[in-house]
Amino acid sequence: MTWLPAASDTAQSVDLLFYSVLVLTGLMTLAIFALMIFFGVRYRAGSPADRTNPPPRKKWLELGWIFTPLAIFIGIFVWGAVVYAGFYRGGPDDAMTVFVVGKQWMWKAEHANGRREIDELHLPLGQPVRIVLSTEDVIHSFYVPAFRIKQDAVPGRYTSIRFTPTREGEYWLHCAEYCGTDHARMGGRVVVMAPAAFAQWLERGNQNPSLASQGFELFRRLGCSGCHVNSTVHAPDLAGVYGRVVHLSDGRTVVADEAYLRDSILLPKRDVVAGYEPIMPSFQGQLDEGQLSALITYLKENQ
Amino acid sequence: MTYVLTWVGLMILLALTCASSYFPMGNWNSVVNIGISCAKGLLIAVFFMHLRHAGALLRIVAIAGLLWLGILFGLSWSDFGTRTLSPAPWVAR
Amino acid sequence: MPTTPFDSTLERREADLLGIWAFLVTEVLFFGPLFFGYVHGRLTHPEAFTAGSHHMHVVLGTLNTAILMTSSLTMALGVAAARGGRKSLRTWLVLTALLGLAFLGIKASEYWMESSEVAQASGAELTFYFLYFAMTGLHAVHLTIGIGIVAWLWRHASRYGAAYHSPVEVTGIYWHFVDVVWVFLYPMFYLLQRYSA
Amino acid sequence: MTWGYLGEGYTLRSWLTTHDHKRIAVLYMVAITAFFFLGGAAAALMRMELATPAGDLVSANTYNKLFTIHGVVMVWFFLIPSIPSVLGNFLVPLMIGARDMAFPRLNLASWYIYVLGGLFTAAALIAGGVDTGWTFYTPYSTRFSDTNVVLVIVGVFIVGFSSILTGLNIIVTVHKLRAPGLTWFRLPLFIWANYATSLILLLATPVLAMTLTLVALERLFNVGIFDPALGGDPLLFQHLFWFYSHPAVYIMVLPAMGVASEIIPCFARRTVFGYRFMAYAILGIASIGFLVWGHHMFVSGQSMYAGMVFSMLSFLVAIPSAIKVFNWTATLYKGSIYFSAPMLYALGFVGLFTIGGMTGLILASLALDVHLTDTYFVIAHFHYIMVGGSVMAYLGAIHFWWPKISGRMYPETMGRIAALTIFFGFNLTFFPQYLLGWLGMPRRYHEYPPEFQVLNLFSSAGAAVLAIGYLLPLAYLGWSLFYGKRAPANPWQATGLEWQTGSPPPQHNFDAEPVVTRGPYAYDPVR
Repeated sequence: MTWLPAASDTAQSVDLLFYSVLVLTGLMTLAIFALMIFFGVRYRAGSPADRTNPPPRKKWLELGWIFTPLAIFIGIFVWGAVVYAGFYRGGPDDAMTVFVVGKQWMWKAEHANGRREIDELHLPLGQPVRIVLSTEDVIHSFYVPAFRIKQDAVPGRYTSIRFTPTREGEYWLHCAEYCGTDHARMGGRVVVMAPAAFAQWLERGNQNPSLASQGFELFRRLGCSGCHVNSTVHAPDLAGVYGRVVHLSDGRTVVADEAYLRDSILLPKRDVVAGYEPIMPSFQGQLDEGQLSALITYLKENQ
Repeated sequence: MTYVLTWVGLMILLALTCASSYFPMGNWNSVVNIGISCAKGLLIAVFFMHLRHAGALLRIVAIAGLLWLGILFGLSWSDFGTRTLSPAPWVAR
Repeated sequence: MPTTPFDSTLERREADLLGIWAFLVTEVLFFGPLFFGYVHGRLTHPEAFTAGSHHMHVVLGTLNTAILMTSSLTMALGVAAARGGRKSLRTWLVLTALLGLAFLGIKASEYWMESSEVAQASGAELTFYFLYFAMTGLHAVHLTIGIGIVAWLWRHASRYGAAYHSPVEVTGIYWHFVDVVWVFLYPMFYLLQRYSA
Repeated sequence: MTWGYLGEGYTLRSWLTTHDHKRIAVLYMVAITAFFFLGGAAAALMRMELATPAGDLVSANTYNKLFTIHGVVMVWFFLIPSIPSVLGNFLVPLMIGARDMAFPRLNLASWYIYVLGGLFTAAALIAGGVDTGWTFYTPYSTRFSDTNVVLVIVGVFIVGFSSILTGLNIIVTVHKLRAPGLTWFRLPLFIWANYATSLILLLATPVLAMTLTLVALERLFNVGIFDPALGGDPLLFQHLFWFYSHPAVYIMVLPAMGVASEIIPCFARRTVFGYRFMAYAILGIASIGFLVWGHHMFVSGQSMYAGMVFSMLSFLVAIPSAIKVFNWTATLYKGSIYFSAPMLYALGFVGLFTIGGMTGLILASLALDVHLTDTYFVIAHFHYIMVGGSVMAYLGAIHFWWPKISGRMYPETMGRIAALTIFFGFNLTFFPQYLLGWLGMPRRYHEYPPEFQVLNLFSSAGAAVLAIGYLLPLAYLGWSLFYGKRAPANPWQATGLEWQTGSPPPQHNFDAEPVVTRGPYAYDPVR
């Protein structure tokens, strides 16, 4: 029965929190059990213990055991929330982004340079990584026990989680949200390698074009360039759109982030840019998650 | 007869809400609509449903349902309302 | 029939009132998820909901609201008549049932007229139509049950007088609840940005 | 020695058309016992499958159907009705000095609705089962599962109304039918617990009914508010589902707390410690229980801020439970404790509920929940509270009020043996699952990595002992119906109103209208 390795920065802080809360609650539990056994033995029926006027209530004792646990609980809550925020708040932005798409009963990962793998994920040691999750069918959950991280992939939007592998080796990858027949078989391996070995591995393997170039190819094939690139059709110019503040026709202003780009592709009539007609067709169902993230990466890098 | 008066009040409020939707007031339209609907609901509850001289227990029960709906809407707003605050998944720059 | 667990009819009436009000709490929460879906849909897809709302027949909707509120009036007068033991209880009950049926008639015609538009709705507008049919449909079912109970009361009207009238009162409260639900449904579906229709 | 309400009629018709709350309670007891063993059988099969890492006993699909039926049957057909509908129906009128529930006919209708819901769920089971898990998460339940989801949703929808009617009945009865002199703070804590449970039943169950209807509609006409392609959001379902399902777990545990608050003072021969705080704690659990549902969704894509709000509120809801555990322990102080079978069950309940509660704290903390949610740690946590807590308290209550229900005494030694077997079997089954959870074994897994086999073997062995433990009471309680000693009116010298009438009590409960002059637990310690 091997003990669970702590292979990421979050793992260490989660372990510390877990063992301290375990010790605390364990002591409280043992104290209650000891009291119950002690009272059970001391005051068992027929024992000669002194039973004069058993106290029906003790104000200060009862208030004490309300506010003491409350203080302890608030402490545990704050500690847990701080560590939790580390998973999501954007840390130093040198995090390497890996797109992972959950599909019924397999994980498809794709690195920024287009290197693809199924049910496998190679990560460099010591480099913060952000996993961006999406799913093509039901809800899956990307769970690596050794890193103590878990994040559901929800259909219709992106979710992400951020951590830094700190130990080389192979660790289990599981799907933690029930997703059908082979939910139990939907998993694989996460391999943490030395940065040099990882860079070399990234270059080898099936050489498909980088994500951005795939995005550009889609941008032409699906006819986006027909309207959005110097054409007669009155459509917003998309060069450098990522990060810009966009004024919408109904007066709202939105920052053009990934969610906005994604929604504009799938549900164009929802956030129409001011001064334009809602004539753009929806691409709902024509693009799978992998192609969608490729297109969005292209729009991001087409500064 | 208080009932007939209540009915007249309801009719006026109906006309008001219908008319108000023809003035472009942006978000205020739905605020006015909800306000008038609450007013109508209150009128019906107090006069027609005899909450006026009903005991405190019945009044609490009447409010409990709406209060619990408020919990559902309020606390889930803490999720839907703040989804845009936390940075988008890819925020890099 | 076992003896009722109560000592006096007064005690029984209080229990019946508490019972119906507790039941109305469950009804409010039964409609809850639909309102929740509506609010979420409205906030995330305002333009689709507005478009859907413009396909609605405002005149019929407003007329229906007026009809239902009038039926609330006749029901309230019926309950007052029952309390006073007056014979006019029967007429008020008949009026209430007829107004209810009128409401259902208009609703049915609306459904028939709108069914053609639903065919080519898509995306969030389809959700608007789904919520419209689900909520007004559920409301119509409750109204039909209400009309059934009023008809049953009408047949046994002779039984109710100053001494024993809690069934009429309970039905009255249920009827008014159904009216209040419609009061909220009406602006939600019919009056979305009418100015830009 | 007349047979009281049992002697009022021996034909099947007299049982199936009764308006007597005591007979309806017995009807419920029979029905939920059948469902308990159905759910238990599914659990036994699952534990046998999990004895080996490879999925070799049953196919993946069958395993998924097994844990779904185990979940659906145990939650809606055993745990939720167990104490409110069986003991609540039987004891609430007796404990407050009333002749019957406020709406007797509604009470009988509630049982028939329960049976109808049961038939639908059984039909779904026979027609090939359902594999969405008892949580019915969309979009799997609405678009991807090809099993008969709609049939089981109709079953659960119907049984939901049965518990709404029971809740309505209990609330109106407690408000309107208390004996003269019985003020609110003279009510036994069992009544407080059932009253608070009924509040939750009334305020939460309708939301589940509508949510499941929306799932069924989306499945049949693929239109609805949960499908992202139609502008919906799968998290809408999770919010609505858990808005019901967390208060539902308090529906399951609150009555068990009421039972413990009755048994422990009786066998410690002293009044409960801090009666007022206990009553307020019950109401506290019922109300704060509605604010914490988001802790089921920390990693489900819910926003970070919502996670923090729900985590804080989840720590708050732990306070009233902590108060109750401390008070039960303090009730033993300076008492004269007699370890009868009900007392063993009650003390077992307090112990196991404490472990369950403490691990609940661990899960409420955000960072730990990211690692531990959807693993066997969560399975162990809620089984400690549901099986270790509610089922132990239910069995303790059945033994404590058996003289009142059946007019017979159960065999004491057999009762104690069964209690200890269940306690031992339970711990052997579920404690290893805490370790499995920490080591990262996800839940609802039909196959698992080989290194988890040893712990799973312990768990499966424990399940066998637990199964035997549950069969024992069925055997000797059945035996006691015919050969058990005749029960006196008050075998335990307890102080509740229900002990002042005969056992089994006559149909109209009390010959003379009882008048209450003192508080509930007026025990004098020296016996």
